[in-house]
Order: sequence, then structure tokens, then C-alpha cells
Amino acid sequence: MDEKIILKDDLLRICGDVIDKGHILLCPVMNEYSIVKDFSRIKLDASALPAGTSFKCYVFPKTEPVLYYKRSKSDVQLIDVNIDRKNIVILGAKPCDANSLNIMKHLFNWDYSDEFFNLREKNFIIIGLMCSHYDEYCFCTSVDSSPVSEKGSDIFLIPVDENKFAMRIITEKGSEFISPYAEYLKTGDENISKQITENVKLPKVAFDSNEVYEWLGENFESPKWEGIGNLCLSCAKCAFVCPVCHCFDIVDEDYSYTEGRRMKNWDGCQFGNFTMHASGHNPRDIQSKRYRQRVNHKFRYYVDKFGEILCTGCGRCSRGCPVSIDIKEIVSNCKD
Amino acid sequence: MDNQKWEPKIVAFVCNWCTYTGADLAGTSRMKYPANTKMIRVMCSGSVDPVFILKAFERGADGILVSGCHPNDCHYNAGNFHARRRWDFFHELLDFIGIEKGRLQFSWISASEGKKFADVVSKVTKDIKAMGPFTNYQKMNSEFTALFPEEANADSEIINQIKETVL
Amino acid sequence: MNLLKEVFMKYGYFPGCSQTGSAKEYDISLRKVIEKLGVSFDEIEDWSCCGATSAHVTNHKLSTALAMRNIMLAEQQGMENIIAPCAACYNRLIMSQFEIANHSGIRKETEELLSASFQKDVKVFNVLELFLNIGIDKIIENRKRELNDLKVACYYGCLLVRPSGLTKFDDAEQPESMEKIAEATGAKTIDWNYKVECCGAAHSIARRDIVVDLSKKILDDAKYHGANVMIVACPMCHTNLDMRQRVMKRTYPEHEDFPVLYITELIGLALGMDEKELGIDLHFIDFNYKDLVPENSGVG
Amino acid sequence: MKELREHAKELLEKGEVSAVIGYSQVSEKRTKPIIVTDPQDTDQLVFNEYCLNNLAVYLTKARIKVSCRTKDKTLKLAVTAKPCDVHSVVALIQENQIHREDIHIISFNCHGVAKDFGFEFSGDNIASKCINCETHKPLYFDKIFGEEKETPKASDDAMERIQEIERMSHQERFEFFKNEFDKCIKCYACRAVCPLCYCQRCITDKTIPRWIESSSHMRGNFAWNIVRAFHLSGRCTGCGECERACPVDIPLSLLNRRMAIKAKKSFSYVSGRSLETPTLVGSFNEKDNDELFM
Amino acid sequence: MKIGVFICHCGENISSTVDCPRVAKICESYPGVEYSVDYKYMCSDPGQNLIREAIQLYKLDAIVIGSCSPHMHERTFRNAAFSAGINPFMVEIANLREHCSWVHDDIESSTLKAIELVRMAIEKVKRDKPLSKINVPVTKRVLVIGGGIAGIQAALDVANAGYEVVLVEKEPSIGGHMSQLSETFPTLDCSQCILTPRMVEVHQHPKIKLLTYSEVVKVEGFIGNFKVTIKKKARHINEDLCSGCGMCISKCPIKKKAYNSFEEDLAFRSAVYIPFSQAIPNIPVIDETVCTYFQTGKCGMCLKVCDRGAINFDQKDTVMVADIGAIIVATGYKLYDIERKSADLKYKGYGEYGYGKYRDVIDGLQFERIASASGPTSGEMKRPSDGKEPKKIVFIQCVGSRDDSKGISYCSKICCMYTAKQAMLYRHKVHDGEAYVFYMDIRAGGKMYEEFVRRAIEEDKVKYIRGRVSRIYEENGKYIVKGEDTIAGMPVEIDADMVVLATAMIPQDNAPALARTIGIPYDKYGFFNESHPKLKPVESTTAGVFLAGACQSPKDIPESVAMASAAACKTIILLSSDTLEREPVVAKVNEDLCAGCFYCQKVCPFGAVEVKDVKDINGIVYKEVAFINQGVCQGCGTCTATCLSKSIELSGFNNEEIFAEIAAL
Repeated sequence: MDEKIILKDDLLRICGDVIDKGHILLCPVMNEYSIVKDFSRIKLDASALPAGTSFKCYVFPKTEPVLYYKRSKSDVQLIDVNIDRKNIVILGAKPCDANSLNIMKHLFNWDYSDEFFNLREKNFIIIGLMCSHYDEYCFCTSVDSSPVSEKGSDIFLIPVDENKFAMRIITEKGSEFISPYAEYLKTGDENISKQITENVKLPKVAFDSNEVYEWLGENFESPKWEGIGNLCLSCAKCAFVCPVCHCFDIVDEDYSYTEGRRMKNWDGCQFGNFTMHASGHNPRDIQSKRYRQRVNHKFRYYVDKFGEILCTGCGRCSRGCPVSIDIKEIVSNCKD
Repeated sequence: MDNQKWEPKIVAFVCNWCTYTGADLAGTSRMKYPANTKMIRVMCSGSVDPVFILKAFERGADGILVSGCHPNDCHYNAGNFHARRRWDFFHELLDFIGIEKGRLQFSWISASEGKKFADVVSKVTKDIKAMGPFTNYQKMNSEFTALFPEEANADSEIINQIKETVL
Repeated sequence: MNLLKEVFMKYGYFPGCSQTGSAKEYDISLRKVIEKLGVSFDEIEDWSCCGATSAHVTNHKLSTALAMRNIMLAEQQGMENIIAPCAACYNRLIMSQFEIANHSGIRKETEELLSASFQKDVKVFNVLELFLNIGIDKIIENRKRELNDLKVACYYGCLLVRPSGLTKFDDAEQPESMEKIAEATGAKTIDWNYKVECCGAAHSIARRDIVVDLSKKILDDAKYHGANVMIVACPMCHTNLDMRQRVMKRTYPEHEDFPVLYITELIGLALGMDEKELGIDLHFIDFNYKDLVPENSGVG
Repeated sequence: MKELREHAKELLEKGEVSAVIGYSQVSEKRTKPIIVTDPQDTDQLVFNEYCLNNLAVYLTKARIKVSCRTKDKTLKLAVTAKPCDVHSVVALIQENQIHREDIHIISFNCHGVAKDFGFEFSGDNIASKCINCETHKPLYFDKIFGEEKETPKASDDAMERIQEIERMSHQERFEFFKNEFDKCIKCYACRAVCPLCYCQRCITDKTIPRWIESSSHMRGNFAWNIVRAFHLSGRCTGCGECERACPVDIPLSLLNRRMAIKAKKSFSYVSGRSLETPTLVGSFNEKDNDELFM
Repeated sequence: MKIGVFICHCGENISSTVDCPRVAKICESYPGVEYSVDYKYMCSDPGQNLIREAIQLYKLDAIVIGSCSPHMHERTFRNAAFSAGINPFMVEIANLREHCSWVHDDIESSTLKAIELVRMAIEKVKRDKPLSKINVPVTKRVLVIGGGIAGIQAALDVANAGYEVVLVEKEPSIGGHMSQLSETFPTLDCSQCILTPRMVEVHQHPKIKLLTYSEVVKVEGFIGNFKVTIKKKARHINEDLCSGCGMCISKCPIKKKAYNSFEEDLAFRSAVYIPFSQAIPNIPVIDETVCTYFQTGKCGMCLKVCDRGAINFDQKDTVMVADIGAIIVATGYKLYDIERKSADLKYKGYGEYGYGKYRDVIDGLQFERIASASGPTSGEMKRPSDGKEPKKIVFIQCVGSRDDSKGISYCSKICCMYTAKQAMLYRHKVHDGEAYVFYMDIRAGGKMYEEFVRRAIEEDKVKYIRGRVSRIYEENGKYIVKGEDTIAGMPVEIDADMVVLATAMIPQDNAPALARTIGIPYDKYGFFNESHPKLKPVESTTAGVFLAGACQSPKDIPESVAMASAAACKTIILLSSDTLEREPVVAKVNEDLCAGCFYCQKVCPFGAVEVKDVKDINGIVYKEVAFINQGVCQGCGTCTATCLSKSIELSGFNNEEIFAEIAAL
């Protein structure tokens, strides 16, 4: 592994250059990933909690047009959307967020290659940052990840001291990105960073994902679901703040009586209308079925299909739940 | 947009019994008023939903007029009273959100007030002309993304696209 | 409850020109009576003419601006309520307020003239409203003597209760509030026909002949219905009905003097003050309560 | 606390209610809703300054309604409600969602709650709705617990913000709300937590015609937020749950509060205060303000 | 869907400012439009044929007509479409004449507007759904509210056509104001002589059920199917037993406690009383408020003297419910109160005329009673205060009427005539008396009316003074009437013995309350509103409710009678068929989505919204939803806008259609 040391000031200099080149720089500022123009706002604080929302919206926007159409008397004319190709650099992504694109990628390239996702994803450079703080909702260690996981990052930073970072270049994309800035990089000592990462306090492993997988397979009709379903209010806040939830809805929107566009919008499996059929039948008509679907999808179906858990353990869904439903608690208590 | 040539687009939601008939009277009396206002006939001013107003703004209306029978004159006794309360709220809400009160106007015009109809429509047209196009709302149609369809290719618009979809 | 609240209201005082001249005794008696009833007021600083002179027929803009200037001053000096004891001032002030409130054009024009904007709703009261606000009970409570030998004709004149749409405190055609106040002094009131007729104030100087005719009818009707004194709440009325009785005698030699008091003076008497203190001796027609009291009645 | 648990237990044991909707402690400064059907579980019930949720929202949940129905009759449902939550219950009764006789209200003398979970309850961290709250005692209840305590003093920032907005020009206001609404991701958490958003299918889910565009672009967000505020105007009881639930911190209660001020100013109506007065929406007065109309 | 567009030139009415061929051509290019054409007169026979042929030739599903206002020819075109085999509600009209060509000058802009209007109609018609008319059964019974001359006339007309009538009168006797009048203008025939036979006829008519001393308290239902709740107030007399002998009245010891309202308070009546001697029914009423028995529990004199045992102190108000097919409202009028009424400041009263302080300043109806042979003075001219014969009398017209400052702007219409009549009657009775009339204008439009006024002036020497009276006050037993003669330009002062004020006709006090009970609109004064001022003068806007007489606006007797007969005729037309056909513009609830908040019920002006239980498969009610009774719904759509979950749609104007119209802008 190629390990370097970089000064914080030099890192910021690189940021300045990125902005000068016309790329977009995303950084967690004030509890959210925002586009940064003034890099004095960049904090790079390893002890911060995950941002309120992930950077999912930059690769999978909450709403985007997929085509435009124009009706005339005899036919319908379709107009493609020109997709943006701007480079996006994410600096300071939490390990739990950094891994999200890797997980989501499977879905968008399964039976159909979603160019809207892929083109955006291709232009992403993710610079991950080790995480040194967790709260009662964090459970990355339970889903095959950890605060020091490099998964998903192109470049991974480990704070050595206040002004210095150890930098691991993980992917080719990462090394390609960093190569123009070789002058800033000094050779680092793998042992120092290793020592730091080993000393990071890890959240307790709350559950064994394999056991959960087994349990879900056997307990589709468990009475537990009803109890949760009664409490859950069917908002889709958990899905919308989740870094890996990826359901979307396609709607046509008219501009005028002949023209319109087709939109791809976020959707959430907790909505009552999510599975509503045109016939009026709704296979997941009550909330307990919908919540069961959510948990199954994350810990069983996605594993079946793509071999990965659809969860990064960031805990956003539980932290924000208006009625304090904690997915970690539900999953870890499933057997009692 | 060339303000000299710009003509406002005004929608009027009018009740079948009073204002629509009043407008008919304005017609039979050959009173002249500007052609900007297109009328949508509803049965009663009480049946006009505030979402109609939003839809009309979305479709590029620069101003809206809602008109029904005078109080106590409603063909349905009380539809206009309910409407009055509803609009009182909605108008104040729009005002709070930053939509000038003049964009949405209301009147009571009876079947015999052809003159008043012509006057009201002229006044609303004048007001809206003075306020200019409702770009605030119209801009929103394309603000998340590029304009339909050729402009969609413009690079600057795509930057907008990314910017505007930021959470 | 409401009344109590009003008692503690603070009033601004707009005297008007008459109060400083021909109706000085009105001013004196008002101040004394109010003090006795435990209400205080501040005179509006730098007040000016209300515009009720010929201004309101010759220059509308000016008369409105004059009136509103005083209201603006009151507003600036933190007064929410003002008393205008002169009926003409009262009328002018409320009329101007009405116009300001109902015609945005006039409002704008006046605000520009005064380079100020009217924000608060300053309430203007006449003396009748003032005493009703203070409360009849308050007069009865503080009464030192009962004036039950007085048979009072309450004369409202034309401006005090008109225009009827604006002066909502009493009926324009058959008012009763002054009677209520007068009765609180222990005096009897009479029912008569001329209480809202015109005394001719507008022609006070120019056409004395008209004034004399009109005033004479008023005084005669009061006498005919058994009154022995008349009370008024307007300096104009007082001028015509009191001062002009001398001229009246020239045209109608048979006319007998008939005392005309301000309502404040009547209350003052009931509160135990004497005629001199109240300025009644400044009237043209003499009035002394003791003269009316039959001997040996034991009062006073 | 003890009395509350005993009362709940008694209700369940005697079969007077089919369930008790209440709060249970999660951590020191956090509670969560709990639906107790087993008398044994009543010892989980708590009430303190961290009971933020407005549990009235559960009263209209169809599943809960179903679970309290037996073949012969509908059992009562007990709900623990802060005095302000009782307003929501009242509004639900007025809007025919529940019947007063079907519901057992357990309420408390309340002196405010924290602004969010995890904050120490004090004057600095008091929920905005509790500042200047006038109902420390519930207006309707079947059982009341807790002693009366002084509410911590705090300044009403939300009110100041409204006034600040009112001082802005129309253009500034529009920009302000555009920026706020822009954040909306249409997760509809505001709708889900609102006790008065009980429609089986929300106007925004109607597709023929499409009332409100489901896309969360500017236009759709504007329409949704305006319509949400409008549908609640004259109805919103000001529990503030929508704002608390919003993941992107849109100041929803500014709109709700502004409309409540309007209702009070123009119609002397405060939602959810009395079962006797007719609802503001759905009634009219011939003397209503007519100034709007030419 | 195939749509046909038909643009009418209306001769040159439309085509002079709208380029009709261009409109038709552009419309042809719109999606869905199969055929588009313009023609000189679409409504003419050849025009309609053109439409029919096009529908059949091009197999059109819906049509759009660009023509005059739908209020003009919607029906014509719907019928044409129907005869060609398409649903009449698949027709939309774009108003190119009243709303476009007639009101704009510029050809370009009005053509563009016309295109937009047609486009909106095209988009709407695409969403239109075929509708069919609604049939409702009809109950063949009529309710007449008010037993004055209008109510009597209407009841008799309907009953004579063979339908049942329920006549409700709030007073103990029918007859109304007409029974109080002395003689009627312009013929000077005796009012009671012409009225009482009709009253008797009502009483004896087998088809009329007469309910006096009763009030309508609730009206539910809809045209053809009203359910009316009537409260019958307790008379404390058993109507079946009472023979009307009057023994109780003559023996009642309470003689001077209550004024006789029939005599306009000019006389007293006993505690048990019959309003007047010709009353129908001739059955007394006991006034609880003055009767000694009710006040103290003692007396019972009437009970002792009644040999039929008809007195029943325990009688209670009773309530009955009647099924009614149509309602005729004939509640009449009252006179403007000149007195000071602190409780009701709607009208200001006349302080300048003494607020009723002077006993000899009376109103028109009081004069009628004084002049009436059956009145308190037996027809002799005596003034109320001292019974002296007034030698000088002043009549003042327009007291209240046409006086904005007192709250009424309208003309009461009958005062000019009855003042002339009263002045004439006075002069006939007091030959040496002087009669003065203060008037603003003389409005004597009517057969023999102007001649009648001239007769009063010329033959009976009534002195007419054009001007207003500013004040009346008493002096030495005389009433000084101060006024102005505006023709001479001089102030006038008349020392009259009596003054008669021709006070305005205003609606009954409870008219607005009754209007709300029935669900009909009323104007700002409280007069009921007709459906159309010219073409539907006797219909109210609520289907099945008709108006007669002065409750709609001031009227004299012949006009009231004419209106009553017209209303009766309309009612008879309605009842002549067994079922009613109604336009299908009604609201419908989507029961699956309805959340059951019942705001629709609260806003529905017609009470058309009912509660419907929805049951699950086990028969357990799991929710309540709104249900709209299609017979009651009038199609205003207020519920659709109020419904928060948008679960109600108004057929013919549904939200999808309106959205489509907005989209086509």
C-alpha cells in the first residue's frame, strides 16, 4: 500500500486547485455535505458525527429529468437529456458514506445499466476520512465495516496530528487524481497510521449479520412486525436520509398541453402508495409489512442478490426517526 | 423579455351564475376590456380550490382573478361565504411567502354588473402590467433543471442543475 | 369593568382657541372638576387651531391638516385619548380622522403636508363622553350638595352629536347623555323641543339678527317647559345664548335674563365649588345658585 | 409516575381500554412512543420533559383502530397527552376522526418540554411551542397527573422570526422561502407526524389530476409546502412535530404559526380549544372581512 | 378520442373581430381533433345539421362549439349532439362572442384569445365523461308559509288544481296585513269584504290543511322530497271542542294588560283572545304572558265558563313532520319601526319625529285601523292621545324608504298610493279638516293609480307639499311639523293635530332566519332573492321553493296576488309529473379515499351530505364516509374545494377538467 503524509495546508491547497479547475468540491460543513467554494470552511474533523444526509443526492438526485417529450397530432417526439459530466471531489467522506456508492452500484448495473447513475459515479473522487467518534446509533462494525474502513474511498485520510494526515491512495482513480500534486506528498510510515487506526474506539458489534439473515428467512410472519408497524408512522425519512436506499419513481410532468418531461424521483418503501397497484390492490397494505420489507431488503434480499448488506451502519435512520425506532435495536433483538 | 411587447397572461375563475353572466352582459353591452384575461367557468366561487391558483401560476399566469356572487346573493346561498374565508387565509399565506397581493385578486360581480366586470378586468390587467411578468414563479419551472428542450444542452444550465438539486 | 379601565386612561387635552378667550370659564371649570374627580390630563404641547374656523369651508386641505396636526402632536407625545371640550373642535377633529381613515388620497396629502405618518388610533372625546367614561357614579360619589332646585334644559346644539354616523356615543336626534350627567348632580332635567336645534353660531358675528331669532326660540322653549337654567357643552353655543341676550333685549324688550351654564360648571357646583371659583361670575347673565334656593329650605 | 402506571394497569386489567398509548424511556433525555396492551408492560410508561411526541397522531392509525375492535363493540383507547396534545385530540374529535366517548385521555399538568431529544430541559432548550403556552392544564381529560410547576422563561424566537419576515419586502420573502423549500426532499415526514394529516390518500398522492407534482424540484416543493400550510390553516394546533421531524430543517412552524395568528386575529379562533365552537374551516360568518373583494 | 370543433361566425358578430377560419384551421392541428370547421350560423338548422352530419361521418366522441355564451345555446347544441348519438354532456362551448368578439377590437389579439378559449374547451372535453340525467320522485303536497293574501291565493290555486296544501301561519288567524286595512286603492272597496270570503274558502277547502299559530322550524330534503318540521304553538284551547262562542273572552278578567297587535296597539285585548272578529279559525288563544292563571296559578275563569270544556291549560307545543314536494314562501312584510330600538340598530329610527314618543304620530297601519269601521274607533276619526277629532293632519311619505341615512335605499312602492287613499279617507270623514302630504316624488304607476292621486289633490283638496319634514315636536297639544316646501323654496311649519308616517315596508324580523332554515338566499335587507330578476321572478334559487308576495320585495295587493298565482302555477307544473329530471351536475364522493372529516357536510348549503357507514367483510363498520344525496345536491362544488383529500368530484366540472383547462392556457 502506498502511504503518504500530507500537511493540512497542502491539502487545502489541493482543494483550491480543484475548485480552480472547475470541479465541484463537496465537504461536510455544518452537518451536511455542501458545495464548498471557500475552503476555509473545511474542517476535516474525524470526531464529527455523520452528516445529516449523505452525498447520495449528488449521484442519485432527489429529482432529475430522464427525457422530454412533445406530443403532436400524429406522434410523440422524445428528446434526450444531456447528462452532466462534471467532476465531483468529496473531501472528508465518512467511511460509512464512502462505501455507499459501491453498494448502490450493484442495483444500478444489474439488469440495466443506468447511465444517469454511472456517468455521475464515474466522475466522483471520494477522499475518505477516518472516523474517531460514534454515538448510540452507530453500528458500522455490525455490517462488515468499521470507522477505519477504506472501502469505497479512492483516497483515505488518517489524521496524524492537528496539521498532518496520513494519506493512503486506494484506487487508480485516486492515484490519477493525486499525481499532479506529488510535490505536496511526503513519504509516510505505515506503522504510525496503523497504530492510530488500531487505537480507534470501535462501536460494539450489535448483531451478527449472518444470524440476522437466517432469522429473517425464518420469521417472515413473526408477530414482532406488527408491534413495530403500529409505532411507525409511514414517513420515508429513514429511506430518504439513508446513504444506500435507492428506490425511485418515474412520473411524467406536463409543461403544457403538448409538452412535458419524464422525471425520476426518490421514493420510499414506507409510503403506503409505494406498492399500490393500478388495480387498487396493495400487497404491502399495512405498515408492518412495509417495515418488514425494509429490514428484509437491507439484510436479506440484497445479500441474496448482490452479496452485500444494503446498509453502511451510519445510523441516520434511527437518529432521525420521529418516533425513535432504532433499526439496530430491532435487528439485534430479533431473536428474543 | 421585451417589456414593451409583453402582455400579461391572466386567468379568471368565475362563477357560472353571477360573474360569468355579468361578463356576458358586458359582452352584450359591447363594453371593451383588454383581451389578456381568459375565463374558466366554475359553478360557484366556493368550488375554486387554491391549488387551481398554484397550477395557473405554474402554467405561466401573471395574475389571477377569482370572482363570484355578492355576499347573500350566492346562487347556492353560502358558497361565496366559504370562499371568502378560504381566500382570506390563502391570500395571507401567499403574501407571507412573498407573492404580492396584487397577483391574486378577488371580486364580487353580480349578473347585472357588466360594467363592473369590464372595470375589474381592466383594473386587474392594469395592475398586473404594472407589476410586470411573474418571473419569480415562472423561473421556478426551470430552476431545478434546464429549459425545455434545446437549452437543456447549455453547459451553464447543467451547473445549475447540479446546484439546484443540492439538498 | 370597562368603565374602571377608562377612568385610569390618561387624556391629552386640546383646549382650542375659545378656551383661552371667550370661554375661559369653561376651561377653568373643566380643569377643576376633572381634578376633583381624580382624572388628570396633559395639555397637548404646541397645539394650534383645529381648522373649524372658516378654513373648513374655504380650504378643505388646510382644515384637515390643521386638525390632524394636533392629533399628530398628541400621537407623538404618547397620548392615546384626547379631550376636545369645544364642540366645534371635537367635530373638526373626528371629521378629519374620518376622512384620513377613509380616503387614502387625503391621507397621503395630509401626511405629506405634515411630513409625518399617522400610525396610532388616537381617540377624541368631547366632555360628555369624558364624563360618561369617568362614570356618573363618580360624580354622585363626590357630590357635596344636591342641586335639586335646578330645572335644567340640556342644550346640545348642532355639532356635539353630529354627524350621526361618527358620534356614536349618543343619538343625533334625541340625545340623552347630557341629561344623565346633569341628573347626577341632583338637578332635574326637562323634556323640551330645541335641544339639538341650531343657535346660529356660524353667523355669530355677521348676522346677529339671525342669531338673536334662533337663540331666542331656544331660550323661550326651555323656559316654556319649566327650566330655570340651561346647560351647554360648547363655547359657541354659550356665546350666542349668554352674551347675545343683551342684543336680544333690543329686539325683544320683553325678554328676561336666563342663565346659561357650562355643564362643567354645573358639576362643579354639585361638587361643592362656588360660582367664583368656577368662573360663573364671568358670564353676562348672572347666576347664583343661592338665589334660586327658596328661603328657609335649609340648604347650603 | 407510579400513579400513571397503576392507572394504566387498572384500565387494561378492567378491560376498559384495549391499549394505552404512552411514552417509554429510551435513554436519559430521550423517550419513544409505546403502545401498551399487556398490563405487565405498563411499568415501561413514563412522563417527563422529554416526552416530545404528539401521540394524538396514533389515534387515527387504522391498524390501531382495528386492534381495539371486537365483534360486539369498539373498545376505548387510552392516550397519554400533554395539554397541548389534547388540542390535537379535540381537533380530531371535531373532525369526526374519533369520538370523545371512545377515548380515554390521560393528561398532565405540564410546564414545557425540551426542544429536542438529548437537550437538557431548561429555559435555553425549551421547545418553542412551550414559550408563552397558555394551557399548562389540559382543557379536556379523563385523568390528570403531575403537579403544577413554573415554566422556564425564554424569549419567543419564532415570533421574532415571523416579524422579521414580515418586515422583509415581497422579493426578500420569496427568496427566503425559496431557499427553505428548496431543501425539501418530499419524505413527507411532516405529514406523517401531523395528527391532523389523517387523510387516507393525501392530496399530493392524487395522480388524476396531479394536484401537486411529486418531484421535489422547486415548483413541486413550493406547491407542496404552500398546500400543506394551507390545509392546516385554521386547523393546526401548533404542536410543532412537523418541524421537529423535518430532516432538512425547513421552518414549517413559521408558516403554521403565521396562519394561526391569522385565525386568531381575523376570526378569534384558536384550533382545538373547544369542542363546542364550530370549526373555522367549514363555517362562516356573514360579517367576515370583505376587504379582499372588489 | 375524436373531437369535432365547430366555430360559429354568428353572422358577423364573431367574425368581425375574430378570424374564424383561422381559429378552425389551427384547432385542426391539435391532438385529438378529428374535424374542425367554421360556419355562419351554427345554431341555425343547417348549422345544427352540419354538426350532426360531422358527428356521424367522422364518428366523433365529443364536440366543441366556439359560439355565443353557453347560457344562450348550450342546450341547443347538447340536443343536437344527442340527436346525433353522442352524450349531451360531451359538448363544450367556448364563449367567443360575449367574452371575446364583442369586448375586444383588435382582430389579432381577439383571434389569439379565441384560439386559446377553444383550446381550453378542447382540453376540457377530452376529460369529459358521459353523464345522464338524474330522476327523483315527487311528493304531491305543497307547503305554503304565510297566510296573508299571497299565501291564501297560492294555497287556493294549488288546492283547486287538486293537490294537497299545508298552510302555515304564525299568527292565530290567517288574513295578514290585508285584513287590517280599511279600504283599498284605487277603488276604495272594503278590504275585509273582499278578503274574508277567501279566508273562509281556505278554511273549508278539503285539500287545505290549515295550521295557524304555527311555525316552520326545520326544512330538510330537496325538491320533490322535502321533510318539513312544523311547530304548532300551544293555544291552550282544544281546537276540536271550541265552538268559537267567545264566552271565555267576555268573562276574562284581564282586559287591559296587553295591547291588541291586530289593532296596531291602539286598543287592548283580554288574556284569552281572538285577534279580530272575522278571524279564521275562529278559535281563541290564551296569552300566557298576561293570563292570571299562568302567572299566579289562580283564576281559571275561562275554564269555568266554557261549556264545551275546550280550555286546556296543560296544552304543550307540538311538533309535526310533513312530507312536502314544493314550498311557497309568502311571509309578507312589516313596517319600519320609527321607535328607538337599542337592540337592533340595523335601522336608525326617527328621532326627529320623536321616536314614537308622541302618541298622535302614528304609522300607516295604525291609521288604517282608525279609519276601519271595525277598528278601535269604529271608523270615526279620533286621535289616539285624547280621542279628539284631528282638524289638521299631516302625512309624511318616504319615512325610512329612500333614506340611506336610515338604512334603506329602496322605494317601498305602495306608500304614495296608500297615503293618497288615507288622505282621501280623512277628508271624506272630516269635511272641515285639512290634510297635508309631504312627498319626495309621486310614484303612481299602475292602472288607475295616477288618476287616483289626482282625485285626492283635485277633488278632495289634499294639500301636497314637495319636501321633507325635518322635525316634529309637541307644543300646546299641537304637533309642530317643520319642513321645507322645495317648490316654493320656503320653510313650512304646520301645527297639526295628528301626523301619519308612511313608513317603509321591510321584511319580517325572522325572514333571514327562515331563509336559512329553508336554504334560500336573501338580500341585505332580508327580502328573499328570486332566481332571476326577469325570467325567474317567482322561483327562489333553491329548486322547489317559490316566492310570493311582499317577502320578495315591496308589493301592493294585486301584484302579490298575481305573484302568488304564478308561484302556484309553477308548483302545479312541478307536481304534475311523477318524477323529476335533474341536471347531472352533482358532487360524488370517492368512498375509498374519503377520510370522513365531514367538512363537506359543514359547508354544504343544502344538507346534501349524509354519513355512510363502510363495513368490512365481517359486517363491522370500520369507517364513516360522506355520501352525497344526488337529489339534494345542487352542484355548487363548495365541498370539492373544501375536501382536503380531494375525494369529492363535481360531475361536469371535475378537477381534472379544470386542470386541463388551466394547462391549455
